[in-house]
Amino acid sequence: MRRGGGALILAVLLAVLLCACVGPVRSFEVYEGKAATTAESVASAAQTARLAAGEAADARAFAPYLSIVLSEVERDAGGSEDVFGAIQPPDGRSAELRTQLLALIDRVTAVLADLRIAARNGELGRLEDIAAPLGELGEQLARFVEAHA
Amino acid sequence: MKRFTEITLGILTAIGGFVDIGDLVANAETGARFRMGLAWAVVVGVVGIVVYAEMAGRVAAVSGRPVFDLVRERLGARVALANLLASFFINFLTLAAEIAGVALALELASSVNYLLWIPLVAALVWLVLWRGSFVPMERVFGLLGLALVVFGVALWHLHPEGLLASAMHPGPPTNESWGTYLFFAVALFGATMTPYEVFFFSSGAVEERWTRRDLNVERANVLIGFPLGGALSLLLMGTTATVLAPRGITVEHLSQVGLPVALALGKVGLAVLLVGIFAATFGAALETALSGGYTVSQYFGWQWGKFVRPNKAPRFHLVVLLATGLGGLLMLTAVDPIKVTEYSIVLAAAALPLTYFPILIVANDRDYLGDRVNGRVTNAIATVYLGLLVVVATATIPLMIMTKGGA
Amino acid sequence: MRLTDLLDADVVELGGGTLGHVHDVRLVQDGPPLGSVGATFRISGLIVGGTSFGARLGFARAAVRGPWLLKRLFRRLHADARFVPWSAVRGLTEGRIVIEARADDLRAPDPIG
Amino acid sequence: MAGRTEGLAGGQSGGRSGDQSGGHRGGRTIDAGLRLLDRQLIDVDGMLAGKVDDLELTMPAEGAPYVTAILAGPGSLSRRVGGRLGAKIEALHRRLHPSEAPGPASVSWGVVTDVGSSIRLSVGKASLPVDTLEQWTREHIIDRIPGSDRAPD
Repeated sequence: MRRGGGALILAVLLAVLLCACVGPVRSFEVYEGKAATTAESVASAAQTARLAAGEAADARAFAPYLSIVLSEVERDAGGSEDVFGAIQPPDGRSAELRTQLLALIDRVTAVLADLRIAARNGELGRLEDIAAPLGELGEQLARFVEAHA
Repeated sequence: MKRFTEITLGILTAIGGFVDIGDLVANAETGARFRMGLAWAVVVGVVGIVVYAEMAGRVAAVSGRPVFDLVRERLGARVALANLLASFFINFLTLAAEIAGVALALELASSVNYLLWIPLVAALVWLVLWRGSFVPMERVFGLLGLALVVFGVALWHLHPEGLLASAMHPGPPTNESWGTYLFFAVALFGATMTPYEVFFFSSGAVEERWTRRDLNVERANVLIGFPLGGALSLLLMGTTATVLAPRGITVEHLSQVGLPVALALGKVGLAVLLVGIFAATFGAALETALSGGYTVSQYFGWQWGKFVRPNKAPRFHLVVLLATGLGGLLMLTAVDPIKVTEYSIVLAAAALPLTYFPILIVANDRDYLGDRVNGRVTNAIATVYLGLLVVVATATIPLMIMTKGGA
Repeated sequence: MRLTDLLDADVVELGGGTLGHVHDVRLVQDGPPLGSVGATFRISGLIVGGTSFGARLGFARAAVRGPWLLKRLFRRLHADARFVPWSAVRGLTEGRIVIEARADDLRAPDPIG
Repeated sequence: MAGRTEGLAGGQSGGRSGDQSGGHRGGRTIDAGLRLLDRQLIDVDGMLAGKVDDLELTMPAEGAPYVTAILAGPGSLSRRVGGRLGAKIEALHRRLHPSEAPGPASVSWGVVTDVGSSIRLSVGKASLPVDTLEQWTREHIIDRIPGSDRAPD
């Protein structure tokens, strides 16, 4: 093994991985792809929260666990939203897409925040009711993914 | 029962290797994204680790030489040092991640932030390694880790449909690319054959003072322990394939591993699962911390091992102490432990042949093994796997770059 | 002198032709006695060859019987290995050993344990 | 002596069938790189005492050179590793060593009792120069932690 080979590989890896996160977006197609991935991950967070809320209603999981699950998904959804929101839309169509998706995500994160607060307060019985809008929101996200993937 | 406790070395090695913090999340994610479409990669990996761990254990029992002795003896001081640096670095990252993994399990049980648990966990890991002796340690964590059988019970309750069918039809689902599929396959295979398993198992054979007479026990450890570990990871994959995949949930956190189990078995199942995760990650932390000490000591020829009192193996204990302490510190920076293990598995893949090739050579050496050298069948399988390891070692990093880490 | 002064050194004929590098140093236990253990190991000759890759993995040893495919592969890779008896060594400078023997007259090393 | 019972079991030196025939009666032939270099040194108590990092050969007035000592530790490993890293190991060896121009630690071939999958010695490692760094670590670090002299529970 040549000396410095390992360091070089590591540097290349880091460079590639970092580029993958923050490269500039130049066309609608690329922007649309990013929008779909974002919608997918927010949908995953929403579904995780629904599942957890359902388990809470049936007394199938205990409070500390549920509050961790719910605060993690809230953080995930918020993180995806921030990353997507920070990308400059390359054209008018992209800007429209951005408005549409962010509005949807906002509604999801609002529900997720309510869920997290209720779980922290130990109000496990209320979780399922709070999570109810996530069913419809999740479907909308799925349709968004389908239309733009 | 006595027979059963004789195979806890194999069980702990496999649990620490197959269902540690990185693998728990990686297997859950694989099930959620590919259902059982990558189960074959685990099976292929289990056969490989069985073949090579058996050779390593046999050499250790008959000649008293653990794996890193063989690496040094066959590759020479220079190449073995390159392997040592790579292996130790990977080991260290994994150890750090396992410490965080134990803390994450405690967080799920208590909702106290995992960062607060890390110093306590690191101290506890070190204390067990300083004061505890090898066999009780291996029994406690190996047997407690079996609580993860709860994945199987959960799967039974969930009445899964189409799991076998998805296992029989490999290939990426429509929304995933072949590149990503292959990256996951290579990562799963690499994870089942992580080198610290053979470092730990062969050194454990010396710790337990196995000799030529214990070869049956050695074989039983390998043939039961590793397939059991593999089965646990497949069962976990099955639970997420059944519950999370249809809902479009992708797995990013340890917490999500609990959702299918809670759905199937409720609070009791979840509690058992958390015990299992605690034991498996704690066991993996012990395994990687010891492996770090074993590899360094065996490269330099220092006295190592839990079979002597600490002041008889001072440099070994110094390495273990430093690795555990620095690992805890690394995790206090709040880097994502799951990302750390996932990348360390990929980096480990590149060093795989440098560890397994020397084992294969020495397992054929009459000077070490006398009449206990490999038979033809073992050699044929092992040669095929060596080729596979070389392919995996060269393919992993390009695949990782191509697929942006399987994103 | 240390063993590493010999290992990997270039081996050249008196006439200037090169034979390759020292892969290994063959010892025979008939040197002068030391301490209570009897005869020491004395150099009987050098194993010299062109291809260094994998030369010290051990496939050349008689005690290593397999695996078949790898044994064949490495035997072929090191088919040019020659045994140079120590009596043929004429000069020893840093990294370079001069021998009085022609490549054609040297035989392949005996496979030993 | 505690070490005598703590060390490796004697039975584990097994597996050297076949090649013992030539044994110490002379005539046994081995390749130094394959059979001696990088092997484990084990002392009389079964304790691990370093690796064979190099061999010292003595050139007699007449005849071929013969092995007179095993070289072990950073002072001889440095040359094996070579390159920049090897130079760093050598520098470290000089820094840690008390004498001005330290050579590599050496173990006389006269104390070697067996050449198998490991090299066995007829003396305890505390009497060998290869043990100084271990003794330093023991005295300055490990012995200061409570319980260092207790057998594990």
